[in-house]
Amino acid sequence: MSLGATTMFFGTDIPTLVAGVVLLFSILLMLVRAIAGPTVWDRILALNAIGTKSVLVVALLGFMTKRPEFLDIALVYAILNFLATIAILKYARKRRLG
Amino acid sequence: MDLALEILTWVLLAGGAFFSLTAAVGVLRFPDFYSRIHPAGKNDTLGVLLFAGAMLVECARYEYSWLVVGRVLLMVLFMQMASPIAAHAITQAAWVSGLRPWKKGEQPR
Amino acid sequence: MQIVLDYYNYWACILIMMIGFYGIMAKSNLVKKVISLAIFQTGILVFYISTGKIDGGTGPVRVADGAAEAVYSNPLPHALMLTAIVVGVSTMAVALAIIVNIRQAYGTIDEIDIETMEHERGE
Amino acid sequence: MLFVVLLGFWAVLSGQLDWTDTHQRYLMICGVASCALATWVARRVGFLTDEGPVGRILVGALTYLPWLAWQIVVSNWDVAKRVWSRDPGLEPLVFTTQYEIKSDLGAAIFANSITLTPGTVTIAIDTEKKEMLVHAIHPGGQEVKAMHDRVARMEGGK
Amino acid sequence: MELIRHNLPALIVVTPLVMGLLTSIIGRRGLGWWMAMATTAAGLAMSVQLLVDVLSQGDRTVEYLMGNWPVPFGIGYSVDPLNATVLLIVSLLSAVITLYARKSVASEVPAGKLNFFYALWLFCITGLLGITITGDAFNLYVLLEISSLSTYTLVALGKERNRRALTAAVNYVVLGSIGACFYLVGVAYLYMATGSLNIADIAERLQPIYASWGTEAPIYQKTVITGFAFMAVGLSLKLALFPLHGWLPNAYTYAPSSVSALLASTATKVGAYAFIRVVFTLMGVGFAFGRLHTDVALMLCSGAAILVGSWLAIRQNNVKKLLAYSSIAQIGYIALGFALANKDGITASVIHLFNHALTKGGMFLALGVVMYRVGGTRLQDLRGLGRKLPLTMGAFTAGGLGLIGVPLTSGFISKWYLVSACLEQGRYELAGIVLVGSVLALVYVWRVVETIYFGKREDEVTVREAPASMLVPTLILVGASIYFGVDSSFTTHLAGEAADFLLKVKP
Amino acid sequence: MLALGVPVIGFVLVAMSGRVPNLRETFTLLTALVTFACVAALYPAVMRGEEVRFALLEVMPGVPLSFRVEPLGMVYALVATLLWIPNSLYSIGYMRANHEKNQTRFYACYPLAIASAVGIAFADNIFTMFVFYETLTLSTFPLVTHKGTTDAMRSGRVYLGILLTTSVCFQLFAVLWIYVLSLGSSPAVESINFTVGGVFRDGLAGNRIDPGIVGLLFFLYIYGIGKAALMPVHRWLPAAMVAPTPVSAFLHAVAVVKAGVFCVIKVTVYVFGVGTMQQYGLGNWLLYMAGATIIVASLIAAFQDNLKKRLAYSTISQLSYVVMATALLTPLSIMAATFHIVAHAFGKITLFFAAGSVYTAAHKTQVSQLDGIGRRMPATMIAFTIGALSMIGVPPAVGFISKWYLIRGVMERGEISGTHLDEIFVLVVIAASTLLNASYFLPIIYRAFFKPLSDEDQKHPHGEAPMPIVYALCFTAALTLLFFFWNKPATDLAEMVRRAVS
Amino acid sequence: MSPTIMLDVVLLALVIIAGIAAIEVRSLFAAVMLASIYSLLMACFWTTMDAVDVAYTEAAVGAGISTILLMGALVLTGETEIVRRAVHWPALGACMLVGALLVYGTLDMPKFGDENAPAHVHPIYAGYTQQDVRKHPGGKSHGDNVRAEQAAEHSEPEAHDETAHGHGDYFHGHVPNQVTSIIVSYRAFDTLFETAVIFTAGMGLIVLLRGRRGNPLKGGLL
Amino acid sequence: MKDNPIMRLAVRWNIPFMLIFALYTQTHGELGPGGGFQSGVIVAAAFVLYGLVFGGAEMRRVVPRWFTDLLGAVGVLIYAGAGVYAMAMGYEFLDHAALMPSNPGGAEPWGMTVVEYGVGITVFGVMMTIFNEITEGTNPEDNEPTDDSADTEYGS
Ligand code: NA
Ligand code: NA
Repeated sequence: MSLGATTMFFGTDIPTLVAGVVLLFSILLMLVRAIAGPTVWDRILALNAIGTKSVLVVALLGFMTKRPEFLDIALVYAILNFLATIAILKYARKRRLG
Repeated sequence: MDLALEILTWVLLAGGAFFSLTAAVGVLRFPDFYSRIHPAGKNDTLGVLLFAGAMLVECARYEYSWLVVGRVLLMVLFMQMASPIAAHAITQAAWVSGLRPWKKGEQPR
Repeated sequence: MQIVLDYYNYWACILIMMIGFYGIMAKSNLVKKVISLAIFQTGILVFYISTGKIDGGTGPVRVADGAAEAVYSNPLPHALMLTAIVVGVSTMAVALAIIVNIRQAYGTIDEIDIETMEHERGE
Repeated sequence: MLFVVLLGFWAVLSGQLDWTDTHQRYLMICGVASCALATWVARRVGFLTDEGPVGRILVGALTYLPWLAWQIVVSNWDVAKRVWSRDPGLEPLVFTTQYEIKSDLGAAIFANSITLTPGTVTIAIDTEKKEMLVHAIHPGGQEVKAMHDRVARMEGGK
Repeated sequence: MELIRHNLPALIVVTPLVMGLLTSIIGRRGLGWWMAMATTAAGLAMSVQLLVDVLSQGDRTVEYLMGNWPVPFGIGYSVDPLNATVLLIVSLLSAVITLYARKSVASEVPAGKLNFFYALWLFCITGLLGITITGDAFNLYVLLEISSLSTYTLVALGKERNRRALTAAVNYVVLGSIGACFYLVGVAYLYMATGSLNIADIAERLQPIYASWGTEAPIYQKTVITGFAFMAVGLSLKLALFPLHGWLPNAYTYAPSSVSALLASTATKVGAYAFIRVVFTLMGVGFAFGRLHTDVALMLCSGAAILVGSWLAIRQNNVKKLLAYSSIAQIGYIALGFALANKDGITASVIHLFNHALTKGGMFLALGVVMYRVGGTRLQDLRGLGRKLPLTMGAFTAGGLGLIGVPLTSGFISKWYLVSACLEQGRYELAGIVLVGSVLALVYVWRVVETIYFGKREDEVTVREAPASMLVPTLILVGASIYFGVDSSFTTHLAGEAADFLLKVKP
Repeated sequence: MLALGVPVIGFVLVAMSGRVPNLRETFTLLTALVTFACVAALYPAVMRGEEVRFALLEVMPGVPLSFRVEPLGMVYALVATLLWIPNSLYSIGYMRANHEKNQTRFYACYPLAIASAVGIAFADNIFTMFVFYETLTLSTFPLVTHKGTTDAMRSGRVYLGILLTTSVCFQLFAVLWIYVLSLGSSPAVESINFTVGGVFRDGLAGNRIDPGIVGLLFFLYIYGIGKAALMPVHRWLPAAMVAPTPVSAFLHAVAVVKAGVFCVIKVTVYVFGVGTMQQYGLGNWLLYMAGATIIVASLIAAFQDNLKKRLAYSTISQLSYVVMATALLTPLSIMAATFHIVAHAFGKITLFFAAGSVYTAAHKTQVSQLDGIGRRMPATMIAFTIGALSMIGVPPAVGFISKWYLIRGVMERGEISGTHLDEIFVLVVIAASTLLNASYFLPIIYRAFFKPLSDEDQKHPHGEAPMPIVYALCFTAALTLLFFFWNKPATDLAEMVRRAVS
Repeated sequence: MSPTIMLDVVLLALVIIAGIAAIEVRSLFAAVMLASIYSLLMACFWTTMDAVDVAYTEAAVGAGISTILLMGALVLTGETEIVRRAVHWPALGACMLVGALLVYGTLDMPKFGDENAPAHVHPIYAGYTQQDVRKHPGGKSHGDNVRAEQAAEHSEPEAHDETAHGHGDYFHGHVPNQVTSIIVSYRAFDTLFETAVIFTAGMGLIVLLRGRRGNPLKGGLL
Repeated sequence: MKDNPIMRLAVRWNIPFMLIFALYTQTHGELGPGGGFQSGVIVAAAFVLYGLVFGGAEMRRVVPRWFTDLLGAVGVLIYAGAGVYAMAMGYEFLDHAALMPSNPGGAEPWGMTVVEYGVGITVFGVMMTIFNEITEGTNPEDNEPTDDSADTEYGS
């Protein structure tokens, strides 16, 4: 994100990168939960959390590459992640969608 | 001034990353679904706020247009609204399905 | 070592394709097959998109001020893959519709079960 | 009102507001048309027909939100401590809480606020009996009274 | 008129697309068929005109630029004698089979879904025509998918008669998608090496790459080889070349009758065309056959296809399935023809594309009549039908003779050229396989013919001859198949032009 | 080319008049007569040495379906169309008397078969010959399986299987090979047309083709012509015995097997060329193969109790006479072969008519049942005797003449080649087979005329067969005798063939 | 090296884990969820690859359509999988073969991100990114004749004058998104059929699913 | 879920914003990421969300089935129509210059806009169709007719 002081030495945006990697690492942990379960609700929970973190990753990437107009992608992500969570929930509850 | 803003972004980013990681660790460590929902559904919320703060500072530093600021705000707004709703919906569904919370002293599941 | 680094994206996409291909071949559950197919397709997407990437390039949306100095990643593979994604999801929709019909007709969506049933009926 | 809000939303998204440029003019016309369309659809799906005093609640929210944000920080910190401590000290419990908020919107805000603050999650709402089922990771989480009062005040306009 | 004539290459693909859309909206009940019929008839007229135009050109090509963007920036269509011929095959067959489809489809598809059926039907034809005419490797993929997707659905519609249609369809979806994906991977590798998607442009840019291979610093050698390998395997799946034919038998067997006929007579033909295009125009014979010796692999596969396909056909009791396995064998003939890569071989291949489309189409139509009148196509359903459906069964028998390759049927012409090509190349064993394949064809055809004429029916149901709307198309196809066996000047001329074009003989 | 068109028209008429048996049969006879007239009308032109050519259509570029009338073809066409007349007559009687089903299909197939036979006879190139060879097989298949029983079907499969397999795998292979060799700027083969002296002469002389390949092609051809019933591809002929007797007569005498041996002669003479074959020593193996077939088939015939089967094996051995004569590769032996086509046709048709007549009148099929039958059916059995004598080669039956020419052919070959092993072999075969023929025909005649009727037969009195059958029978028997004395057209034609060869 | 390479590698690793899990997990429900996660991760990856439009689409497809589709299908098909054997060796062999061929073909490819790869030095890259492709010149096509006539009628020199519009840019309205310009202008024909493919899928669903009577899995948790 | 006020609110409040976002995506396709396809999906997502919470029957009250079925075809027709129009005007198929012969370069973005609308409409229609069909008959509370003769044609 910042290409000020830090980039003088590393030629790249270290803090944002670290933040991104940490985010991805937390996604990994959530992924473990999604795979391990044990209940469907745990999985849904993990999915939703991963969705949130992905939105952040995408937004950060926009800033990191200095193209913040790509925030649109993060927005559409947020919206559709919500939809997916609701759909899965509906299914898990009623075993139907309609 | 610029350095101050930059350091501010570092702090905000670090905070955001910390809370995100916390959420993930919580989800792994906590004993049952109902307790996991607390870190998962919501430690994110603070994380999101902090990250958004970092982005806004960034906007200020690089003088991105107000459109970018607006988008960041919209994103935060939407996520702060959607995330508790989703968390609520999931717990409600779990509750209705008959899943009961873990009590202290039981085996984690 | 150098070769691993030079092509790391391609190795990943080959791995993804192999995972998908394995799933298609090995899984007898038809829904699993469809999921595997989708994964196989994303492997191809990764491949194409990787071909379009240029070091130091940016997304192929022209930056507002001064188009001259920016290097854009190759937009062509992106355009192609938009089509491929859409085709993939359309195929998935049709496949699932057929699978739903199969479940109704046979009561199962396991390929081997279905073959056994038809074999017993003497087809 | 929704129409105006949507226009603002559009403006933030689009940013193409130069009336002299043909294409931007077209986009602005599109924006107005879109907002009209969206408003019409919103009517069709029953938006703003049975939620209560929306305007007042939104004004009240201006003071409520900063408070809520602080609550979020505090409770997040609390959960974070538990996550990283060797013994999280979890004593989960489920309790019901009565509420006296009239509108759906208010109830929703209240329930969401409970959920937003880590440590508590709304499991279910019963609009008939006016009570909510809440899950907390430790007994201290039962203190939702302050929040309830603020939301109720917000709805009441005070 | 001039406007239409200029835009023919686009129109030929767009017309069925637009009409398909309209059909899905307003094609209720009978109207759907009328619209499909009008469209396919128009398509036939257009492809004839296009063929005439192509052959009247000095360089034997007609180019068309979509959106007027120059290639390789935009998508260009380029029509030469080869694809003009295949266009003619597809549009001719689709017109005749549509003519036939009305009653057959009405009896096999719920009335409320007829508009969608004909829309899918037209989309399938659009895709097939598009694959044939396009000059862009990626566009080919998209068109391949539209025809495949509509075909999957059409095959699955056979569920109204037999639930096996569903498993056949899902199997087809999986294998068809793998085929398409492999093709796409192949395109990716070639794009990597050349940076282009236009077939002619890729071919041009491959030349310096090929030239570098003999030197110390070969460029993109492995990439190009892999790209070709994936394309070849993908297209082989689509054209059901042995041993990648797994999807075909059940799909043909359990699809609705008209769909079986359409698929059998056009879909695999177009797949074969695409293969020929890739080998001869895109990669170049010198690379594909000369350097990689793909021809040897192709000969092996097609030889095996002829023998195994025929052998499996002999063992079938469902006549539709028998014909499906026979198709696998016939695809072997087609593949063998162009694997030989000499003039007679390509001529044989193209002639056989044409002849087999007519013959197999006619036979499937005849079987459709059996389905319509008797309700099944197992061997016992055909017993003694020779007296009850004399014309239909006569057509079936004539078609069967064509499959065997009896003289004065079109099948004989194909085999004549094919064996000649084998002998010219000194591949005596392949010539032998072709002839043995004919004998095996004799066995499986004769089993059916015997049943038709000498089988005794237990149930003396009254079966009437087919309605004229089904009989006439059947007789047209079989009649044409016989006609082109007696006077093959038209087909040999076309195929010769195509072969000359591919082998770069100046007209 | 009316001769070809008439039967096709006849086919259409017969097929259409299926509902009215009398009309249908009138058409059948009429077609037979007109076809013969057409063929006979060509005879004077041939004798004048005129070239009668006709190209029907060009099936593929450079591969036309075309015809040319030449003496050898004329012999075969005349025999086939002439014998079709009594055959039709006989069929009508036979089919009516035995109340066979599906008569329309039966009558409809005949003209097609005859058209094919004429096509073979007048074919101008190897492609045309192959085409009609195949159509002959296919059009006779419904005749063979006419009865429609499981047995008939199985035999039909053997018939079709062997004939088509050999023709496709060997003959077509050879045809295509020759075609491919004829392509290019300096082809190894002159053309695919039948050429006097063969098409390989220049190619061999110019070393453009290996004699071994020519030999291989000859082999392919000989075994590709399964209708010649050379062992071991003879199995179809006994199998086809399941057919009704008129069909058997048609197969054995009129069209099918004759087509086979005719093709052998024609190919030997006009494709490979007698001179060429001799020069490169290509046909010797055939001599021995044919000899072996003659002996083995005769031996088998001697042990058959079923009359038609015995006749069938007799046919196999007689056909190999033609083949052997051809394989001698001298002008006279070719003439012998040509003449034997005629001779065997007359004799064999008489024999089959007689056998059918016995079946129709007495419902007997076995030799052992024939005791004393000559007294009840004198006409039939006298005709049978004439036919048998012709087979054995006893004057005044026509069979003697062909054997005479054959022996002269052997002598001629001895003069040409100088070695005598082959000639001795042929002479031994002729002698042995004559003895064998006698040994399986004479007992029948003996039984028929000199043994008393069995008790069983006494209870079922019967007379001669229906009149059409008897007329046909007498007609062919008369021909067999008559031809011994007046055989000018055949000898003239055979003479022309001989001259063409030498 | 791009600054995103670290993210790239981690993301790919996550994607692969999610993919394997989606295929190997027993519960179909879990498989669908993992597929959804897979798709989310994939979209992040597209962003790192600068493929913004693809990321946008992947989000729409992966999170939106395919999740709904798979869930809807699960409603109708049931969610238990019969697992017969842990490892399907023939399938593994086939997939190794494919993998080996792919690896072989990759060995002499242009390096990842190489700006001198043929795809980037080919004129179409510059043409698309600079949007200076000109429509087909010359009088060969009928359309050009018409166009020439019209140009003469209107006599507007700037429409044909390169210098009047900067770099001879054909997109006078300036279309900043080069991907969009490819999919709906240069290669609009592809997209037409892509749209038709979607519609075909819609028709397929109508034809195959409409009019089904009854739900095969009546009941459920509630 | 429709008895839960939170869900009700969440969905109703979201729909207009999702629609605006979708239409923004649609109209700004050539300026930034996104375009017709994504727009169609988001519009459909808005209604699908509504359907998930309020039930399929209620959703079909808001967006009738015949309407969405029709849109699927109409969108492609608009797209193809743009091409056919160009042909009729004497241009090559899909040559957007036909829209504004006087200024071919300036016509390009307009042509792109037109076809993007086509894409968006189709995608929206088909996404709704997919949801409708995949959920048909699974809700025991819906008493809609699902008879094929009555429903498979548009406008019935
Ligand atoms: Na876009
Ligand atoms: Na777009």
